[in-house]
Amino acid sequence: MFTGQLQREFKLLLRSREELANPLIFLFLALTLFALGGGGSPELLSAFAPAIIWVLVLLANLLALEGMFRRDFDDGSLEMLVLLAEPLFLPLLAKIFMHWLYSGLAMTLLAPLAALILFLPAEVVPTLLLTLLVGTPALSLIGAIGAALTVSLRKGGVLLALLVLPLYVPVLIFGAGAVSEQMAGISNMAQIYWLLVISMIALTVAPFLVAAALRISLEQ
Amino acid sequence: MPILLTIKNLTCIREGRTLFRNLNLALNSGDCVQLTGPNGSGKSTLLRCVAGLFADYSGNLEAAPFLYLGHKPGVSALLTPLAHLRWFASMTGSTGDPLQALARVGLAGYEEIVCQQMSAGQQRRVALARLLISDGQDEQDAGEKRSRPLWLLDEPFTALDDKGQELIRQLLTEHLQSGGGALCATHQDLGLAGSRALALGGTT
Amino acid sequence: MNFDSFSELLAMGGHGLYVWLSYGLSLLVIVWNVWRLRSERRRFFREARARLKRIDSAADSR
Amino acid sequence: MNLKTLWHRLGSPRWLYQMSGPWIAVLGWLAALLLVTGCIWGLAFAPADYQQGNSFRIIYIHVPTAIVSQSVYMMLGAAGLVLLVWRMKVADMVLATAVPFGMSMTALALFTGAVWGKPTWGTWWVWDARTTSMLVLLFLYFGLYALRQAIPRAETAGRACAVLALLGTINIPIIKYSVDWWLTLHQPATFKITEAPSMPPEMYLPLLVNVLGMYCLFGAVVLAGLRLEILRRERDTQWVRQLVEARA
Repeated sequence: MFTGQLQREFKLLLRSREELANPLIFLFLALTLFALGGGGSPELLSAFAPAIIWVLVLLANLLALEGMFRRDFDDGSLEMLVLLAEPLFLPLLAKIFMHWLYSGLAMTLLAPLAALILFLPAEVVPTLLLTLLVGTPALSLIGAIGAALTVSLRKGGVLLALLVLPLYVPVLIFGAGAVSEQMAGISNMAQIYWLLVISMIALTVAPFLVAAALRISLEQ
Repeated sequence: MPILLTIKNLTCIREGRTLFRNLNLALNSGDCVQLTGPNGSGKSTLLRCVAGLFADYSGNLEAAPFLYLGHKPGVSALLTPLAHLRWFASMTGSTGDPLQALARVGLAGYEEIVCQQMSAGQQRRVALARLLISDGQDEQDAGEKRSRPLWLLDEPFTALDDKGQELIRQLLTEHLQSGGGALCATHQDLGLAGSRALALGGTT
Repeated sequence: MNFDSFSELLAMGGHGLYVWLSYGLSLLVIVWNVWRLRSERRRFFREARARLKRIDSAADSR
Repeated sequence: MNLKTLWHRLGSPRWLYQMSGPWIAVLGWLAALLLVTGCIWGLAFAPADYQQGNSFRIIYIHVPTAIVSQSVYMMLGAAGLVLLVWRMKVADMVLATAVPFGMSMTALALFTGAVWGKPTWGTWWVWDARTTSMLVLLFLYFGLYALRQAIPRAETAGRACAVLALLGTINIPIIKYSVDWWLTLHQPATFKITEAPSMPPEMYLPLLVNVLGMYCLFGAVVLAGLRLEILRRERDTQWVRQLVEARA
């Protein structure tokens, strides 16, 4: 059931390739704007680089979230999925995993480039990648709950941001904090473990809350 | 004869309007119940209650495993009919042959065309193919093999031409003969031998 | 009383503006919460009466 | 009355409506009495702080609102759980009516904190652990409020908010911890404001009175909102009709 859904999502993704790149383009566009707005000063930019990269990853993730269930809801596939799949959390996990692949993982892979633009010291880049790799699953999982709650609403976009961003606060703090500490030369394993813990809690709780939220959203 | 659906004292009040009160219904295998009634009388809501998509009711509901076909065809615009049916099969574990089913609903040759490029009627036909593969194709002993004997159809004739409507009647007839049952909301004449009508919204 | 005069109470040792601003706004928020519920209750009864009237007159005319 | 019958009666809107009437009056007047006593006591009779002078008197309104706003969110999480698991309508009504109250109290706590900070530490805003988690809490309240406003059907909105409240309640300890950790990263612990033991009784007793008063106010507001929601949802029943006609 997991693989069946994964295949479907993959096919859908292939058919909408042009949308796929949008969050990534947004990420780099916003990075460029930051560099331009900051006057291009290497010291300033590198001091803020962990925060800028993490905040933009949050926002790009959010951008990709809106489409997570929207299309399926509009054409009725979501209704079918909820009725047919038993247990429901398996295909939902497949959907969330797919979202993570093209937002979280893709951004992790592109993060060295972002680090380059913002003059982040090279020795910190592995830490940045590690925090992104461990932290972004939590973003996709928590975000999926928000996406499921707002899927039936026509103008769900801003509302989704309002619901989800406060819940992203711990991930941002630990993620950006770990990189900053590394820059200051302090041990940062605790933060990375915390990111791992948050992702694990999200992994156990989110699929059920997403399933509940979808059932609620379909009730109309 | 196995009972496929029992509704006991079902009451549903939506937005302060009583859609139905103390509704009772028993649907055996081989039965088809047609839901009629004016717009807004609760036909769709009743079907959604039975399907479990709407839980804000009181009363008792017991339904056999079912297949629900709602207002929206449930077909992703970006998938091909074949991919859609394969996904459906992976969710339900049904073993019917997708190619054969698509041929039956008149979509032979359209298997690999993205649904986006099809007409609304053709997309409805893809949805009908779902009914076929969930049943399995082996006609001789289909009666025992039906994994989802209850069909819940909400306005199945929407967007279909004469041939398509005839197809639904055929599918329903075969389904009922092999021991299935159906609850069907439509304004059109079903023209089936074993069909009863249940009128909603008669009381004001 | 901790203050010698009423004007000293108002002055709060030079911090009067801050203290009285906080207390004033708090009073406002509490009153708003109570007022909101009261007015909505009144509005419910007003609208429910009008609705009952409409329903009754619709029943009479039939 | 034993617990089980109480549980069943909580499911009966009419019983709840009739029971809550006197309770609102009792809690409301108690709240008024306690809050007026506490405020006058705190403003005029409690001794001034030897370091902060008189600006510390804001504590008597700041701390109770902060405490109540956090308890309200915890209660929203509990109500959400009850609604999702047992589908009790009362929980939905509590969820609907407590959000504006909690939101206004959180905003008030943030505002009084800022006004307190200016004369005491010379700045309106500090990114310290308490203020930051209160700010996030305010955003969580905004989310709950906006979600309810956005969903047209009341029952759907209630259950969607229940999921969100539950999620927020799971998240609050993590937010608190992360913010605490973050504070130690950026600046050493500057001040601990509300350490009770260092306070003499004549300073903390008014605080206690005000905290109690706030809880009473909270109870009264929630019950009053509950009554209103009951009326709205039962407007077609015989007893509400009689009530409406009796008031005409």
